[in-house]
Amino acid sequence: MVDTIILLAAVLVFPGGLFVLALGLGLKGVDRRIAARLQRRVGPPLLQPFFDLVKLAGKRTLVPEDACAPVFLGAPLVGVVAMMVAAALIPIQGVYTPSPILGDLLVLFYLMVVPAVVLMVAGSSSGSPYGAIGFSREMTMMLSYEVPIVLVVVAVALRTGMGQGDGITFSLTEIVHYQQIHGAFLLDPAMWPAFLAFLAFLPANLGIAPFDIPEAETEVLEGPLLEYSGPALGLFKAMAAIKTVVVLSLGICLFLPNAPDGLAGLAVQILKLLVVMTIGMTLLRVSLGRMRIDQGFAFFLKLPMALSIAGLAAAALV
Amino acid sequence: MSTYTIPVGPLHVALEEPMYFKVEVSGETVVSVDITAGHVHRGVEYLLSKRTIFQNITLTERICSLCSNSHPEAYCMAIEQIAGVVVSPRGEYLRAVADEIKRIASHLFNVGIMAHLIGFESLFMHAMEIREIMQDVKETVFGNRMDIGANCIGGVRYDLDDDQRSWLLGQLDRLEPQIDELVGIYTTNRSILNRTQGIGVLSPAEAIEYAVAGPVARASGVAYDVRVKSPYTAYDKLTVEVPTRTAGDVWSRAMIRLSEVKISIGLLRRLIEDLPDGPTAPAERPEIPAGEAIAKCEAPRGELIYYVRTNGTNKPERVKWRVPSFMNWDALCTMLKGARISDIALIVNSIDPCISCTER
Amino acid sequence: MSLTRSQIVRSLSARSPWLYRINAGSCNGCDVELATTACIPRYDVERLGCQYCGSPKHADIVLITGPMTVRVKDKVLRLYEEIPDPKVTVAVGICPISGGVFRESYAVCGAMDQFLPIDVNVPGCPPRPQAILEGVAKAIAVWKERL
Amino acid sequence: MNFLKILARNLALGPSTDPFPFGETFTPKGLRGRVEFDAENCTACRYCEQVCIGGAIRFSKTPEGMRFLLWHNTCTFCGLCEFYCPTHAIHLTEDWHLAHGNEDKYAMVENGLLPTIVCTQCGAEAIAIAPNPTAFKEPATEGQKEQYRHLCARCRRKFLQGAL
Amino acid sequence: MTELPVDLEARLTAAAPAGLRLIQNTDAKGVTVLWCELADKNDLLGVAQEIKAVKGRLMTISVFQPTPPESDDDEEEDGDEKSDDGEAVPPASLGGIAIDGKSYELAYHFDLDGATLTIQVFLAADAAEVISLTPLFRNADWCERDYMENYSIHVIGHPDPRRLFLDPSIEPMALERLIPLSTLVNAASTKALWEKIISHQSDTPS
Repeated sequence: MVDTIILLAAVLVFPGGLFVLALGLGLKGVDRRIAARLQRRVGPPLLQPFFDLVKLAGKRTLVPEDACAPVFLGAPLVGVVAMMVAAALIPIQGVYTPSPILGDLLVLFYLMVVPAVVLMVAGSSSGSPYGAIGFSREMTMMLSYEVPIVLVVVAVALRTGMGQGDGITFSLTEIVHYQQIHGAFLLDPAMWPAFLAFLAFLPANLGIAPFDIPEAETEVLEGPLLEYSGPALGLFKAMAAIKTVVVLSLGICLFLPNAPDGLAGLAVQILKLLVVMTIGMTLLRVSLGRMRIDQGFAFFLKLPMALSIAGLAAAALV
Repeated sequence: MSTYTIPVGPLHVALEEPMYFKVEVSGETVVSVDITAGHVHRGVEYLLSKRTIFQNITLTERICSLCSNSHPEAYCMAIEQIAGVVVSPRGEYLRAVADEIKRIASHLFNVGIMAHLIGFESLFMHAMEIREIMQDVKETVFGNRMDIGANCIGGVRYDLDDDQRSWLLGQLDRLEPQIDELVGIYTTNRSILNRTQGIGVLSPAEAIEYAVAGPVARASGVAYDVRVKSPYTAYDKLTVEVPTRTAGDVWSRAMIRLSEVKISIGLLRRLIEDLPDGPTAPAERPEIPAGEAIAKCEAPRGELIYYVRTNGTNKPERVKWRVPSFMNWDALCTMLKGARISDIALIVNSIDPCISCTER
Repeated sequence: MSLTRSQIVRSLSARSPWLYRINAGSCNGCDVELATTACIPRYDVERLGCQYCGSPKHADIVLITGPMTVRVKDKVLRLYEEIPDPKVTVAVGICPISGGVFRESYAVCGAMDQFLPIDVNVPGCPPRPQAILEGVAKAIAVWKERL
Repeated sequence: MNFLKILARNLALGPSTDPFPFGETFTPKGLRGRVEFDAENCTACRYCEQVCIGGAIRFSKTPEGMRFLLWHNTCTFCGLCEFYCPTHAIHLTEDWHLAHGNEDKYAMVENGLLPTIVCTQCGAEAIAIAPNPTAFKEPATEGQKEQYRHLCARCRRKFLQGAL
Repeated sequence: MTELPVDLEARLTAAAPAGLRLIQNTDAKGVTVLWCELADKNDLLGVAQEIKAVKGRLMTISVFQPTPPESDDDEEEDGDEKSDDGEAVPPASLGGIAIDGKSYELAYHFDLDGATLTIQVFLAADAAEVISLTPLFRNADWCERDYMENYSIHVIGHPDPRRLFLDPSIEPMALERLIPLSTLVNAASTKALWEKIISHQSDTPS
């Protein structure tokens, strides 16, 4: 009973649920503000993503005639829940250790696919040709970045497992623990190729330039989100915000989890999130244009693929 | 793979104006394009023959705001031919000044929008901020940021005093290094090059077949510029360089426009420095007899031709014009064939389509 | 209590007006100025919490330009219907307000408020970006009342 | 990556955003904004009405006199009226604050009246108009202009011929 | 600068057996404008072929119905600039087609390396047919569609005679119908508008 309550709290309040949502929206606000400064603008208030969400919550949701309503409306809900669970899966060094019941890296990995799947479902259920194009693009992008990220994760798991002497481990808690003792993988030259591959995965998974292809406003309007409105659209925005935190936290977990205990640990975590976001997302999206879908696909088949293979080899051999 | 049809437009965010394409695609590749035109058809030709010759100065300006100096300029030139009015040298120089200012602003807008379509918002904003220099020039010298109202029958409505001339030259000095930098970015930035090179190609032979005009023609190797081939206003006293490229792709068209911005800055300097003294426009409203005339000028998008017929009344009998986008637009069918969905907006934008000009 | 909460929600929501523009056959002057107003650092509508959206379903404030040509009339009306309530409509430039210089043409339907409710007018040909911003600010005030 | 240089510069320079609507903005001299009509100088030649493409200007005869109306909601602010006005009776101001609620749509009007007068010479009813400066051989004095304003059409002609 | 083919006049004359009238003007800036009136519309294709042979480019086609000299019907008001009587407008074209307000004048504007050559062809109202130049000049396509929807002229051999700009709900021959008659029943009329403005003015105390 107590376990269940703790689990629910982890998913719904901290570090999942409300906390991760607030954190995600806060990060988004900072991201927009920094981007604005880089473009010589003042930018929106820091709390703008909250305002947007509050507003969307109060608007009406329209379901297009051609759409299947349960699927159309259920998709974003599934996405948000999946992301909340995913957030509860990621340990924060010195602050939070997830219950092993929730699962390990492999479960997290599956959960992280959910948003993309949800977007595909949303796109195909909306009955708009642009939604359909968004769907096919989302699929193409997913196919292209999924293999490198699997290899990166395996590389980290292998490195940890070998360090511990039992082959391979998919427990995030152990990966974090191992690095806390033996030093961050970020400082380990053998892990650099894997880290670089992860950096390439980041914008693709989060739909940021140069890989914002499925949602490209000027090409397919807003792709899968075209037909959404009101609270349902708000759920997508929430999903995206939480996903940002999850993906960035995963990166921190895999490569630089080291932090002190307690509140200081939480502060360090947020600081790391900010730094990784600014470099890995904000700077990227303001300094690059979008790729074409075939270019994006080809890109992932080349550099990140090579890097991730090299990373795996290095993790195993060096 | 089976093909399916997607509608692009008519009210589409990526397009400034309503235009409607039915694009048949196979996967992400365009198989064929059907253009449905007419969304901005406002019947201006009809209205022109219902309004007086003097009202029409402003009406021609409202045909399109991006070429809003070229239309009244060509219209006034045609009326002047009919009425036998000779524009003073100062009036001619000032007309050319207005022409070049509009050209710079128009080209920068197009080049900026190209970055926007690639999703490169920062570069779009950067280009548009540079354009603001020209917008401020228009607002300060003419009183409006788009429809500058420079022309009247027999000359121009505005004048430049010495302070304004030196201020204008100062603005050009501010603009030029920023343009140089912008050219550098468009020449070397991978984001731009990867997306714009080799797409929307129009070969030199096709360019001649479709009789395309302006930067689109020049990017396909056709060195035609009305300012050189049949000079008007002060252009017979200037040397206008005509840049050409041969690749005929989206990128070449953007580069032609950027080169023309540079050339226009040079022309503006010459025009402002050499501005002759004298009146800018005749004191009296001229009488317009019956007659017919043709006037041509180089709008930002290329050759603009006006045919005006009057019958001695205060209303023109027939005013007909042909804008450069008219042919360029038709040529889109060739450029779009085999393109990818993501490139449609880019290719369409690369001809700098003026829908309101074309559909009237 | 519930009153104050709804007031808070309303004032928070009012800080997130999303813009959508409809071109009903304009000469593109107003559209260019709208693009300028919306997208460039000098005017930066994001300060007001605005952002441009690609879908009418996401919109709160609709900016309409152009004299409503016969050809786009149905499309514009359909698009307008797609925008969820509450929404505020701004007519930018004299064409949507009165038909402007194209009034009396066979291809133009004229003043937009015959076909759909207009809340704010921004006259000008085209209005300068600051004037558009002023109109958007007025529209936000109207919108806040409707939330 | 040449663009990073520009981003760094942008960061260093700070926002270039115009403070409007939260603060003052710049308004260039000569901006074409709200139109102002000065009935005192109007010669009722109605050139402005003839050159106005928007049909925004209307002169109409009323018992009180010749009424001038200009509706800003169909005015293109092109300035042709000002350009062709012989006496600068109509001119464009720099006021661009014209945004208004739709309820005020028809109130966006510039009004003017050329009042009906009784001719000081012959007692006929006429409209008070200003003389066109080109009508005088020498620049007219204020007194002459005032006298002219209170004459009927026939007496005006006589006045200009020096017959009065 | 423009260099016209030396044998241009000879070529055109040879291509138009029914006769033509050629006028050439060069302005102070050295820009040449040529006006060439054809007596017979059937010579159009031959002339166009000659122009194509000297690398001419079709710019556009203007069509209208020239008003007869005495018709001042469409001057509704403020007609202070009446045309002089006895004006030298010929009552018929070179080919003898009466200019009665119903016949058509087609002006094909060609560019010859900067010079403008306008070929004028007259069509009688009861024989309003002309051959399409689209097979010869690709860009004649839209020009011809443009005038087909505005005037009741039949273009022989046009590959794609759909409407170009006019909405299907608008009746065809817009320019032909509306310009002489001005039969406009439109909510956007200026008169209705001013009634509203004036009534609003009287409502509000000034």
